[in-house]
Amino acid sequence: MLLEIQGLESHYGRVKALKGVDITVKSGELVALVGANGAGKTTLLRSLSGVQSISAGAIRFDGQDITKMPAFKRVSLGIAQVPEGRQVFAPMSVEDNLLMGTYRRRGAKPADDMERMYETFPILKAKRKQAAGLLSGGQQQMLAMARALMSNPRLLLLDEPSMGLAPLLVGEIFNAVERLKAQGMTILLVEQNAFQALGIADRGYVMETGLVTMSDDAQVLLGDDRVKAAYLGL
Amino acid sequence: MSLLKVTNLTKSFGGVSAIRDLSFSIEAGTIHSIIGPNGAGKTTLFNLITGVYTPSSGSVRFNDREIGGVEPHKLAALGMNRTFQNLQIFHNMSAVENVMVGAHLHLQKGLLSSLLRLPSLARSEDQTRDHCWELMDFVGLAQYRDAEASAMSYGALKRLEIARALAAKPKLLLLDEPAAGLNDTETREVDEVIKRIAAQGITVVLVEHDMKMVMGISDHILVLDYGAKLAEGTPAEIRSNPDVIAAYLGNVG
Amino acid sequence: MKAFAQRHRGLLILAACIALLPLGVQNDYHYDVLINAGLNAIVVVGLNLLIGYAGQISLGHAAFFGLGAYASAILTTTYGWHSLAAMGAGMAGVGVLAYVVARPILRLKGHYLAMATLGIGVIISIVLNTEAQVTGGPDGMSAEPFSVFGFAFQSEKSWYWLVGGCLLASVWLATNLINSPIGRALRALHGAEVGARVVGIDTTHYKVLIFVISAVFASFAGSLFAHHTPTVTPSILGFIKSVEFVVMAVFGGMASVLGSVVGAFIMTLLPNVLASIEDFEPIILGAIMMGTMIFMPKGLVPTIAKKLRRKEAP
Amino acid sequence: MFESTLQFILAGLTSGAIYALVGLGFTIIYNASHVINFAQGEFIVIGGMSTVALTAAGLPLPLAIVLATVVTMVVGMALARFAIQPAKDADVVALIIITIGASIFLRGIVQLVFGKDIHSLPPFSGETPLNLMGATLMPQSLWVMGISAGLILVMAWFFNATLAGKAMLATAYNSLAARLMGVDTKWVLLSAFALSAFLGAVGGIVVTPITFVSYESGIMLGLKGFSAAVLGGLGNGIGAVAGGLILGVVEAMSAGYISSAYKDAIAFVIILVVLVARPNGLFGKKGIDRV
Amino acid sequence: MRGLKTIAGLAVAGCALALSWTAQAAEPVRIGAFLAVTGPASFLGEPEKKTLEMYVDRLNKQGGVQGRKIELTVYDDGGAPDKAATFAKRLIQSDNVDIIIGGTTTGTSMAAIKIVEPAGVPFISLAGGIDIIEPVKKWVFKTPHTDRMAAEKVFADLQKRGLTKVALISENAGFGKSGHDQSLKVAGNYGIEIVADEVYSPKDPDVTAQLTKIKNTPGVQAIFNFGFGQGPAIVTKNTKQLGITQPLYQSHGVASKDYIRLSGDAADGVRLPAAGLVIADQLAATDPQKPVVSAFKKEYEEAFKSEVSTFAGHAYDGLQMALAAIMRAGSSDKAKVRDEIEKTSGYVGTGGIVSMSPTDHMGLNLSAFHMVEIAKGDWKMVD
Repeated sequence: MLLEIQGLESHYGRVKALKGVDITVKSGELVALVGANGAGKTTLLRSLSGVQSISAGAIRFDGQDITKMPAFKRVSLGIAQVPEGRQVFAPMSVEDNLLMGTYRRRGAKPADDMERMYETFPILKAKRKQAAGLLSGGQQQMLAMARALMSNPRLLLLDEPSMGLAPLLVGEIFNAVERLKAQGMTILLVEQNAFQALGIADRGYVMETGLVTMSDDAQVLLGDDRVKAAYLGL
Repeated sequence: MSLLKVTNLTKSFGGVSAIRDLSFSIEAGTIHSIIGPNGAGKTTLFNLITGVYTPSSGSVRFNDREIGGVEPHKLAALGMNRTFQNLQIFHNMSAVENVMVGAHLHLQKGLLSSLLRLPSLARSEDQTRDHCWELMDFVGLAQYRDAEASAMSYGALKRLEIARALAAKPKLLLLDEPAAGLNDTETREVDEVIKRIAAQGITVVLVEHDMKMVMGISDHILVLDYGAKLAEGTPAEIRSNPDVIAAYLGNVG
Repeated sequence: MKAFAQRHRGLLILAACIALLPLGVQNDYHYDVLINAGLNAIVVVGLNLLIGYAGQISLGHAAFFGLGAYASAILTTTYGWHSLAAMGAGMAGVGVLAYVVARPILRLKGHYLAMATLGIGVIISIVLNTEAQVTGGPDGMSAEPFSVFGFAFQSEKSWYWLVGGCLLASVWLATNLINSPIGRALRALHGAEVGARVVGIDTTHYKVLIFVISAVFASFAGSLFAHHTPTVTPSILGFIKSVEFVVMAVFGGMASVLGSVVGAFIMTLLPNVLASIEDFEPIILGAIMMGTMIFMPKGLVPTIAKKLRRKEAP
Repeated sequence: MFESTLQFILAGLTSGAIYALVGLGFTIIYNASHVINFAQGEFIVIGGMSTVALTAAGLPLPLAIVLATVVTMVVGMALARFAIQPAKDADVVALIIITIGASIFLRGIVQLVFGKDIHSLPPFSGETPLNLMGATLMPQSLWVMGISAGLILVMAWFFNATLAGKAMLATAYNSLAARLMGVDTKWVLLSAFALSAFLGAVGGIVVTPITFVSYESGIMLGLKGFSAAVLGGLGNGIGAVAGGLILGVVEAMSAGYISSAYKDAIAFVIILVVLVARPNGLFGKKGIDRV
Repeated sequence: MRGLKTIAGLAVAGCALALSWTAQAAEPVRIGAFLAVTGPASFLGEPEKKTLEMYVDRLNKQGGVQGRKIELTVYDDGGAPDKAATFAKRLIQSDNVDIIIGGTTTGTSMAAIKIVEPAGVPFISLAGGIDIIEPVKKWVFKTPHTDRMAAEKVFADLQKRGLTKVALISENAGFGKSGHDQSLKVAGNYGIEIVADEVYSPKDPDVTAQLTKIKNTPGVQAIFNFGFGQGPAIVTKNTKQLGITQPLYQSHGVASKDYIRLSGDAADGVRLPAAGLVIADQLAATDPQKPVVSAFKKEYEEAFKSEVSTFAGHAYDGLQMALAAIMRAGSSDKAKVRDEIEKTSGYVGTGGIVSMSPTDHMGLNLSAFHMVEIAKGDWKMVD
């Protein structure tokens, strides 16, 4: 078990965003976490990365308790997050953004990795001297993913990678995620685009208002009417 | 005549269009919902209607008056008011004072009478307070009459914002995700409040993700995707529209 | 009457303090310190309307205080005006000046606003320092004694009651204002500016209004100061003095009228208490400023009041 | 006529380079934490005063300079650790009070440790004025301008070519993303204070032969440096340097052509005009001030 | 509600406590001083304070005055007149002092006069402004030469050298401003024409712009700078830098070794009027001041390991005259002491020989001022 989350609770101000969440991710698995807006998915990812305070519960990563570990140490352990809304360093160049991904890899030679990223996302190579803020939404999403991968992570947390992207691009992003999975990357994917996410995932969790309401194999969830209902109010 | 008429509205940020050539209209006395996946441009549209953003092109007419780019405080005077997804509560004040701020437009605001608290002002203040208490009761906040805003729960604050907007006596009330972050019971309560507001003849426009709520209370629904209109119609029409289902759930496989 | 008492609890406490303090006063020096504290408190009550309630900073308020003082000094001595007329003219002039500068600079936010107000303060202080024919330059000038209806305030005791009364009036006016629609508008624009605008509040208008009002409060206190102090010099309107006023407001408690008064009294008394260990004075003063803001960022009175409320609650 | 104009410009550049150095110090801390450190002027004083004291104690100048710089950096980090970090969530006004309090506190310490005398250091390369097309310049002014330029280049290198520097910038641009990249943002704050204390100390050491140093020098320098940083646009290094130089030249030109009594006032009028026209300074980006 | 009452109670108690802290009880001769120990004039105020403390301490060890201990209370007014006024009240009201020495600057002294005059406490100011004693005020005296005398001394020297067109540059704060005004007033008496008139701020890092203007003014034969602190040293260095060859005169405000130390070589050839103290060893053996100033210089420098300045001397003179008057009066009765100070005659001090009268509360004349030129980093008497 690479990641174990037990009874996780978290507050945003006075709003309880997580009300006791249990989730596990095995090594090499792609797990999709779906649910409507405000269900607490992003909060969950933020608490995994250590940038959101936890009020109860525990997180274990590769057997180690990381519940109270500061964010930067978790990056060193191999947890990388692609945050919601991309969050690229807008005024910095594409290259510098990628470089920031290696911040915790002391002694690493970033050049090779960077070449690999450019192979995966050729558009980034063409724009590598440009300010990240000038890229389109899809390009920024790719940059954010590449930046996270530069840290050589063991667990990749993806938060709404398809948000606000045109259908063609959404397809491209999901293709990239599938390729990463094929390379053996462990991924926890948060998506609103439920069917597409579950389509590529091994397992899935459905979240509603801070709680996990369903969890099963992705294919099973895909056929469940309650998933549909959660989205369309049917 | 439509209360609100949007024609060929476009808004771009640095070359990227967030709203593209959008046209629709809202009839007085209805509950109108705007839905769409995350990032579809709903909030941008809201901000364009309420004067936070200025349109790049196209027009927004309210009560047959062009309001594109008109400052928010002037819109309020025209009869448009709104609530926020990220609450804009005055945490430095009590609950009822928050609502009283909403009544600002209709109050006596002379400097001298304020400084000296002249009897007429004191009377007007007492009346306003009573009226705002009634509004709090109306939205279901009766138990918070004497509370400080900073001590109220999230769900209560959402309703407090509605009460504040009502205090301004709007013709058109825009609600930005009134159910977000609420549990089922709270959502149903807000549901009730919205229906009661509409029953008073106030036109309500809401942006909302909670489909149960949207389908339950709307007279008319507008679906946005990628900044453009994807569909429009009654809840029944929207529910069976294949484009809408695809946009929401994603294409399988 | 009961409603008044409830609304003005702070005012009644303050009145009691002012009435009782003379029991502990032994001589004119003590009165002098208290008078200065009271004058500072009037400025700070006004300044807190701007900083604490409306959330706009000013690092130039000493200039308005100083302009009021110079208006009184110049008009009563050079032009022989009645002291009340001079005071009124000072307040009107400062009000107009504040109005003119407020429009453009209140569009600025945060540190830019701090810089702009600071700059205005420095410019005014340079003008008063340089135009020596009118102002007496660095050595300053004196005002005629303050007189109302033929009664000239000379003794420290009479000044004490005068300033005490004026302070009470200022507190009363400020409390009324805060609890009026205008005051709510100010607090609202501080609490959530966008929220205030959508319910119909012209936030720019109210920012300007409160800037002018707080400047007029400062001018009023400055006029009184000019009549009380032996000489009005540019040192009373420097940057440091502006900072002192802000410190008083923040130390005592932002958005607290009573806090303004407490802040002004403590920060006025403090240097006098520390005078016997003057080498350590800046160290202690600096430590107090940092410590207060770190451990009670809301200021003295609101923090203590909150603690007490918590204790009283069952 | 040309000679005197040139002389005014040189005079302005001398003062301006000093203001620019202080302004740059403001910028670094502002970038890392959105704090305006009104104690920046004290770094200059501590740098200058420690060097004076250490040389007086018999240390060779280079060693004294190194030690003084270290002392100042330690003070800067202590300030960040004990006064800024605990108040991280305080609002702008509270932070302004904290740093003003810190400047008063440090001034008190300096006065206690080093006394109240005004001190100077010998100019680094003599006192023979250089002649430049009829105008003159002290060699030390060249040192000030040169070291300012050098430091600006070093800063540019640090922020553009080192990962640590980029991490500091990244924290400023998007602190959440920086944390997700594994940047320890608390440490960034300490480094920023250390760095700007370093700038201050070096500045203090090079300007002491020209303007002297006393426990009170920090007030004026802090004020001018703040003006320079705001004029250029908070958070913009180039802006701070340009702001400082503009301020210096405007003062000198005003003193030369308009009125020496009003030169400071004219400088502030210009700052006000700039701010009214450009609410985020000459080079400031819109909306960068999160206040 | 109970909480607020508690606050109110605490506030009253606190204020009363803070105020009564200052109340004391003892029987000695009480001397009070308010000085600019910090602020822009601190390097005047600081030696003044040190001098007062050293001599009071020394006297107390020797048994005090007429068997009574001396109790010295010093407050730091930071150079701010309103603070000085408050401290003057405090000294009179709370500390019950018998006599006040102090007021480092003219501004603070003038503010305090308004307090001491009605209160009837003898007051010896240490500031230069002529307004302090002109017109004569009953209770007010001063020890230093006036700024007008400094200007006169300089102009007399210029006249002697046949230089008539002078550029004035002054600091735009109290001391410089007052000196500037007095210079304009008396220049005509010496046939001097002020052809340029520039100012600078006390903390300006560079004044070459002002000096360039002076340099470009046709016919300037000498430059006269009125200021104290770091400003004059910067003026001196900038003058040298610009290659200005006309003689530079400074005021008595720079009569301390600090000025030479800060200005370095640039100070060579600068002339200024100074009291005998700074050139103690160069005074003629017959000069009555010689033993007094030599002794004071030695004592001060041994005690503080730093060069004596004339400001320290002002405080010394003030204290000596006050004590002498108390001795002569046989008590510390304020009126008697005042009368005795006014009768001071032939007192040999660091600033000169003082003979006061009901119409002259300073008692110094120009003869006590020496024109001094700086050469090789030291003072050289030139008249």
